[in-house]
Amino acid sequence: MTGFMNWAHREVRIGWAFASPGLILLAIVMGFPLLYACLLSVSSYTLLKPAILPIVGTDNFATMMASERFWGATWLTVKYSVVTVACQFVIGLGIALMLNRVVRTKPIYFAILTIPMAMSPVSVALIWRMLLQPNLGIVNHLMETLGLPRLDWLGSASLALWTMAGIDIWQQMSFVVLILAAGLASLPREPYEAAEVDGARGWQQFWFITLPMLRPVAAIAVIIQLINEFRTYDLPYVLTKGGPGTSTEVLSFFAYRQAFLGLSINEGAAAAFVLLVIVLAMTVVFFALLERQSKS
Amino acid sequence: MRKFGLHFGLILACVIVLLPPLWALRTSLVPESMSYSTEIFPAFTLDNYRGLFAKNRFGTFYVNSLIVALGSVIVALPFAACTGYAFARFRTGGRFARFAVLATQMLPPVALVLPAFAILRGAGLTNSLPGLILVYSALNLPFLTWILMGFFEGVPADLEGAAMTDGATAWGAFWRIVIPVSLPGLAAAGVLGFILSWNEFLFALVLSGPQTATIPVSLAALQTSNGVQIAKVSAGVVLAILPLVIASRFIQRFIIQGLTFGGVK
Amino acid sequence: DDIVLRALMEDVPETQIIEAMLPDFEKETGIKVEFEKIGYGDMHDKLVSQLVSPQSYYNLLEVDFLWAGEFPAAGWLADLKPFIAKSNYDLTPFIPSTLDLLGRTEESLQILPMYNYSMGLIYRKDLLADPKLQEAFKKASGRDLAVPTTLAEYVEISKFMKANADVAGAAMQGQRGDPNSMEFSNYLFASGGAYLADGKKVVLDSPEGKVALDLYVDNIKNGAQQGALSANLDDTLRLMCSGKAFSMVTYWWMLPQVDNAEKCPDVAGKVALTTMPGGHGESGGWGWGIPKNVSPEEQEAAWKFIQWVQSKDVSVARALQGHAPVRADVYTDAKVLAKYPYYKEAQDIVATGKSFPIFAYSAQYEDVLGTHLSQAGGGEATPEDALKGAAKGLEELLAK
Amino acid sequence: MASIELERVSRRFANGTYGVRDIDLKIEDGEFVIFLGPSGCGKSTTLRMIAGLESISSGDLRIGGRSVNNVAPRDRNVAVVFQNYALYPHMSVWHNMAFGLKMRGVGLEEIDQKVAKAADLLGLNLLLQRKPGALSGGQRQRVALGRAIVREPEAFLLDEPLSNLDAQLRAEMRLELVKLHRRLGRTMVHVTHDQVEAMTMGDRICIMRDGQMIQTGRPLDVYANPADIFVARFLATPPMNLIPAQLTHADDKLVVQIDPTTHVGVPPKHYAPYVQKAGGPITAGIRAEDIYETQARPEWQRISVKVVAVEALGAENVLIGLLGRDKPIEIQARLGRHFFAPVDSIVDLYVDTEPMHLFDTETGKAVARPPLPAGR
Amino acid sequence: MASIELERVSRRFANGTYGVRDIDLKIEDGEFVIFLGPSGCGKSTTLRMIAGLESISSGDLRIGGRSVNNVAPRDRNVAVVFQNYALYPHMSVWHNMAFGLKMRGVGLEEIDQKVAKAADLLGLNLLLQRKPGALSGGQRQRVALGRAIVREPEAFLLDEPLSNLDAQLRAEMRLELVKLHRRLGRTMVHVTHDQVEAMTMGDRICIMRDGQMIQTGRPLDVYANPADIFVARFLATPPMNLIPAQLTHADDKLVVQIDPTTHVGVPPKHYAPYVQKAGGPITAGIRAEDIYETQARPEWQRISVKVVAVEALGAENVLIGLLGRDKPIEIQARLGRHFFAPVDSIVDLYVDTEPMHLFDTETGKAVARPPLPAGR
Ligand SMILES: Nc1ncnc2c1ncn2[C@@H]1O[C@H](COP(=O)(O)OP(=O)(O)OP(=O)(O)O)[C@@H](O)[C@H]1O
Ligand SMILES: Nc1ncnc2c1ncn2[C@@H]1O[C@H](COP(=O)(O)OP(=O)(O)OP(=O)(O)O)[C@@H](O)[C@H]1O
Ligand SMILES: [Mg+2]
Ligand SMILES: [Mg+2]
Repeated sequence: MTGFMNWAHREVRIGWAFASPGLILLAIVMGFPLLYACLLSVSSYTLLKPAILPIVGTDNFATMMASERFWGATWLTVKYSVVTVACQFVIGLGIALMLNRVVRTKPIYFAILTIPMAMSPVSVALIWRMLLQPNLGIVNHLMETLGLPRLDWLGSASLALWTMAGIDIWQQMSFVVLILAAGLASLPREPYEAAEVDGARGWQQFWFITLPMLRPVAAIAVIIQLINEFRTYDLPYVLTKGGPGTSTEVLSFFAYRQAFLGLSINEGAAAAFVLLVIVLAMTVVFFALLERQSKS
Repeated sequence: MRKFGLHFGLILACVIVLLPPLWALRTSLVPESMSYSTEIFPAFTLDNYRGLFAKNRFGTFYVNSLIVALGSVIVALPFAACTGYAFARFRTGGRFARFAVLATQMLPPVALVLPAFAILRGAGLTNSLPGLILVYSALNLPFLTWILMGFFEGVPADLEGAAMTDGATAWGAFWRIVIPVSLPGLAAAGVLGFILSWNEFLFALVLSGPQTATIPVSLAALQTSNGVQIAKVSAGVVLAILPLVIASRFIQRFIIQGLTFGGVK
Repeated sequence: DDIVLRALMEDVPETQIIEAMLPDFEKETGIKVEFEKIGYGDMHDKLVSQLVSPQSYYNLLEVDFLWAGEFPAAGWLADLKPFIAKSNYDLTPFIPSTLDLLGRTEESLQILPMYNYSMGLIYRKDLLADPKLQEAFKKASGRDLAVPTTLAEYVEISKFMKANADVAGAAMQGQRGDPNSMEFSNYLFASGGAYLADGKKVVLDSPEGKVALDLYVDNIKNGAQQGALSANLDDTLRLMCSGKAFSMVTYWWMLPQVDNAEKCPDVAGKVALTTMPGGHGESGGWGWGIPKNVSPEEQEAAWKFIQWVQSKDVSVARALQGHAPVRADVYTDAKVLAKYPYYKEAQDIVATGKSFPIFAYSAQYEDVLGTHLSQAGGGEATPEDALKGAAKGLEELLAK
Repeated sequence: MASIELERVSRRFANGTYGVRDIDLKIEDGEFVIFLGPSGCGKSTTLRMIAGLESISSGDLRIGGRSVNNVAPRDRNVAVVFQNYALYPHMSVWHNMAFGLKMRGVGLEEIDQKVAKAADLLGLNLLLQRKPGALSGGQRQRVALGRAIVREPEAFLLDEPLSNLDAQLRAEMRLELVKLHRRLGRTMVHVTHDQVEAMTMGDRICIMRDGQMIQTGRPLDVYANPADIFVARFLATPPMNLIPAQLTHADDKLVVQIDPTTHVGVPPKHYAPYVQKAGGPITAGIRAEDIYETQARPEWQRISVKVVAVEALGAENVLIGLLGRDKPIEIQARLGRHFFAPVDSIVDLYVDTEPMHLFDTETGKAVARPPLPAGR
Repeated sequence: MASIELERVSRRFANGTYGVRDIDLKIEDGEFVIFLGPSGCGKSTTLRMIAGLESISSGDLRIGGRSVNNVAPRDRNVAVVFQNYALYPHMSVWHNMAFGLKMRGVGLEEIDQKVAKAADLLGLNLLLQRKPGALSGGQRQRVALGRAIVREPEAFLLDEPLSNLDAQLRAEMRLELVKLHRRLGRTMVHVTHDQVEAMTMGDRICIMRDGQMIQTGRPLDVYANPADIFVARFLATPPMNLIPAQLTHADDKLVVQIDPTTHVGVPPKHYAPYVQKAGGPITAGIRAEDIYETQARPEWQRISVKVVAVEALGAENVLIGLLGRDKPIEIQARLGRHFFAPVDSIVDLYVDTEPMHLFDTETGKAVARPPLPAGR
């Protein structure tokens, strides 16, 4: 229906007229960096030899694919992102739903619940590092007071990733609350009335009415968070530097290492593109699934 | 009685959300050397705030952050609204365009920061707030576009039809009908854009100079080789939260009540 | 146009000390100097983006020894030899190890030492002197409880303290990367091991290396505080300060911070500094450099500044405020010694310090080594494997 | 048991206006009640209060004898056709109709059967997979209706359920609803603006105005004995002709004197109730269908009317004309489809005065007289 | 100039179904056209295509002679009443109505005047500050109507604009629309399901079915001369009685033989067109209003009907009965309001056969005969 094919169609022209300012801005500011990064990923450019040529094609990718740590980081990232996004979504949705049902006290709750997102990830990480400091931190102190064991939150290879995930969920859930609360506010009221008389109980209304109608906005919230999680960098950087061992080395941290520590900007760019492809694939599949489900 | 459970849940969530910032507040008000004390309030001081402004030029960075975050929202939101509208209503560019726009945000910033630095240098925009605003606008654009797209898809198309037969241009219908009806979405997108810029670190680090750094950069500088000045970080965090708390008083008007339709059946 | 020197500086006391003296320099030369202060972790990224571009915003560089391989290799730095020659600058007062650390060669000298961060051992005198502990130690080991002279002794005392004194025997920086590689380097040098022989051949995987790593892992597991594997300098410092640790391996100039009645009332007066047991510790330092991609006038100005700031007078003035000197004549300066008696030990530490391998990928090697150490410390890998991996990683990076 | 009782029920909206005010009404179990009234009089509000969708500001609402002021809609077990349909936009027609059954835990097979049957009835078979967005207005309305009739609730609340259907379909649906009512015997409340629906479907008709209940009764009773001018005019198309006049009593005759030259006599059998009003102003109400073109009965009275227009409706013609000379009054008459007269001509018409009503000019209330039998 | 021409215009939806298929229609400038057809036949789609709100899949649409397939709605200068109202939810009633004027750059004072006038007409004066969410269904519809009539566009496109209004208001509005049309002389297209609106308001009536245009013509012409069974039934309430029969030719008489004992004769003046069908099956169409309870004219023919029900509508009674004995056929007759007969009794009724139609049983098309004059 759309595309350049029927340029004659008024709607198509209007559509492009609306879309183009944003697309142009994006192309101007992000277009060059993107192309450049793309070029880097197939070039021999390193900080020590900053020359694009010779183009080495897929060598950089091959180098990475051969590295065990790369695959470890990839798997870790997928696992981490899926878990954090799922938790954020579930918790965020729960909170947004509860928010949607209160009236007078809503502004207060809302103001409080969105506080975490006003803190930059670096400071969030620093604050949590303080809280979770194993010997002096308040959390372990409380745990001890409560008769629980002191935990080595960030120093244990099995726990560190999930500690980080918890912190991440704590912060990012507020974005989900924000978007979903707005989404809920813009839903029409009529179907709920119909559902009420049709005998749907609270959770049934949620499942059969709210969720499907919220789907477009909710899906977007999920995707945006997924992208953000895939690119998580600040948290491991401040909290663990990827350790202990490689237990919190996520892909974007890996890419950073490759580019700035390894001085191989080209391999860093290649790692970044691998990340892009994974996220993009997940996004597309996610939407395809949603669409299929909403059709049936 | 049903409300009781509701409030219980919300209060619980608030407590969990609030404890770390509260502890940061507490830490910001005690001397650095006692920041790790397990006592609730071992001593009181405002030195951290004073030091932040006096020694770390936090005031300048705070204003920078405000300018950059607001500026990028003011620039990005209209662009994103238009593009999102085109995607939602006219399916412009089809699925490809949608995903292509989003894909620009899927690269980790690490991969983009050097080239971005290069072009901004070329344009003489490094080390300047407009440069940062421009970059943040572009960084925000895809997310805001998608969010608004989701909201615009919920607006009945007949409303625009009505406006257009009433003599509005496509633009008029968008501006006078779709935008007001989508206020919750715009408010959410605006906040999101603000926050993304407010918290962005890597681009701010590389693109800014001593006069143009932002809050995250200045707070990150408090991790020194002599240790982390956590009390000052806490003070910075507390101050960084303020704009959102103030703004949320206004934002929630839109997000909270939304608009009841009744325009179409 | 008046030339303005712009430098990206780490936000630490050294920088602040110099910053306070900048007006003097401006009065003297008419050259204005601006410091932009950020955290260490962010400096490299920010500098690199400037140095790869056609013209750098910063025309005076503060260079960490870890970059002393990379920056020259990338060709970002101007050679200082011509400047030294032209101005007849005398290098002899500089402690040789501080110059070596920064990658000086026969042909060129691109970085001039600025200050030094060699590592030594800070320990609790009071715990060593505790009669009950002395008795217990004697019973357990048959020896007297005293300042350790070998690495093995140190680890033994560390474990003993943990078991008996209700403190961590060592506040260890086990966080992957810079913290644990630096700390381990001390263990390595202390046990007589080395990374490289003859500057090229990797000898890390040696019996000495094995001893060092075994002791390191032993200490992490049995002597160090809880959470050592995630701890960085900040954590260890606070731990030491709170009196919950017996010792820490750290930069020598950290002593006044711990030995500070206001900041660390619990341990002030009870701590002392010594060279790393075994005689050699890890040595590091910062230097000054001049970027290639700035105008000759700026380079001239930058050299003027470097001369000035590293002159004896200014160095002494700096030292009196806590500067960690790189010139021998400052350590022996009477005023300095009067104020800081421990500078005698410090000079030893600096002089005996050995260096982490300096080459283009030093920073990455820290990460590689750090990963293996972290895995060994966490029990994910055996010390043998970790050592082999670390050696192999070094070989690979050297070959790159 | 689903009798519905409203006792001084009011609904005050957030902006302070009343949608409904102090309504009293008792609907028996199994009764079929029609709500009729001008736009904005509170019909939907009342219905929605019964369904539990609109909170009750004051008064008491009982269903099956139990006060339900605070009972959730789903626990009232009613089915509603909303005036604005309120379809589930994200569900197919099938799911829209099946939803209520699913929620009540009905088995899938039974749902399938019931939905198929309703779809059949409503002519929606081919649309079951469509979403409401891809339906025409009438199709949407049928889905809304289908959603209600698949269920077997205690009561049906139908808010103008047939307004967007074509005449033929409307006739069919009317019949189906009546059949449904007979078959299930459930209480039904039906809001309509359609004369035919109002007159034929219900046991009782409730006429509302400005948030209040004006008159209730069997349809033909109300038609024959309107309580006031409002009801009289409202319950007919074309509406009843209302003619300001003087009621004069002379020569033992009671005469409605429209102007010096125009009058109609009151039938003698109505003298008794009306005589008290004699000598004063009165408003005479004559239905359009009580005016004929020929004098079929002797007691019918001749009037002369100046033709303004003749509207041909196909099956019949409506004459619009002016009665009286000084201050002519517009009246309408339903005449045969063959009737025709040129504009501005004067025609003689004949009035059957027996069903004529007299109303108090000031209060608008009907002057009481023994009720006419229905059908008159 | 706002003639509207559709030339083989089709609208195919995303799911592949056609809303409208190959429609040809020419609406003259200033004409008042009624669209009539069963639910889902494509009336709204056609209207929306004219307004430019629905894209045209194939064919050509011209307004004022100019092809407008790709002209923006605003440049067509039409006013639309949407079937679903499409009110601006965030604007008050006043702003809803003023919006179109504002967009056309009308001065504030004039807007104020026009809106006030329209509000007056529509009885919305007191609601001008309300938002649509706080209005009743009928009030919303009036706002939608008001939004269209405040403007003076080239053409009005009204999609069931009166469906949710009460009878009285509907009658008033009908009149106002006709007046508006007279005053402005603008083209008007009006979709309706209301018999009275269809017959009285328009110059021409267009009957649609399944996305196609079946018959157009002056209302009474179409009523008198339906093209086929569909139109015949559709354009009347109660619908035309269709009686399967044999057309026999005996004794020089043409007789519609319904069953061995029941028949009606064809009026002699129609012998010529009908005789060709003699000896075969035929469907006779007799309108409900052509059946009388008394024989007023000699040529009316008696039939015996078994009473199924008598529906009293107040102004008239509709008898539903069975005609014929072997395979009785249900027929309806519109009788006087005084008519009554017990269920299952047999009554004699009289058929005016002159307007009777004969249809080909197979194709459903009317057997051609010279058109009857309108009003018959
Ligand atoms: N978006 C759509 N996708 C698919 N089919 C559609 C869509 N919109 C309408 N239709 C179908 O097109 C046909 C014509 O629809 P239209 O709305 O024109 O009917 P209508 O004549 O106005 O009916 P009504 O009197 O019920 O309003 C209907 O059968 C409808 O189901
Ligand atoms: N949310 C509201 N706030 C304020 N007034 C309202 C609200 N909803 C309805 N009203 C008013 O209450 C009155 C009754 O509305 P209701 O919907 O019951 O009318 P109705 O009889 O159904 O009319 P219609 O036949 O037009 O649908 C109307 O005058 C309307 O304007
Ligand atoms: Mg209503
Ligand atoms: Mg329609």
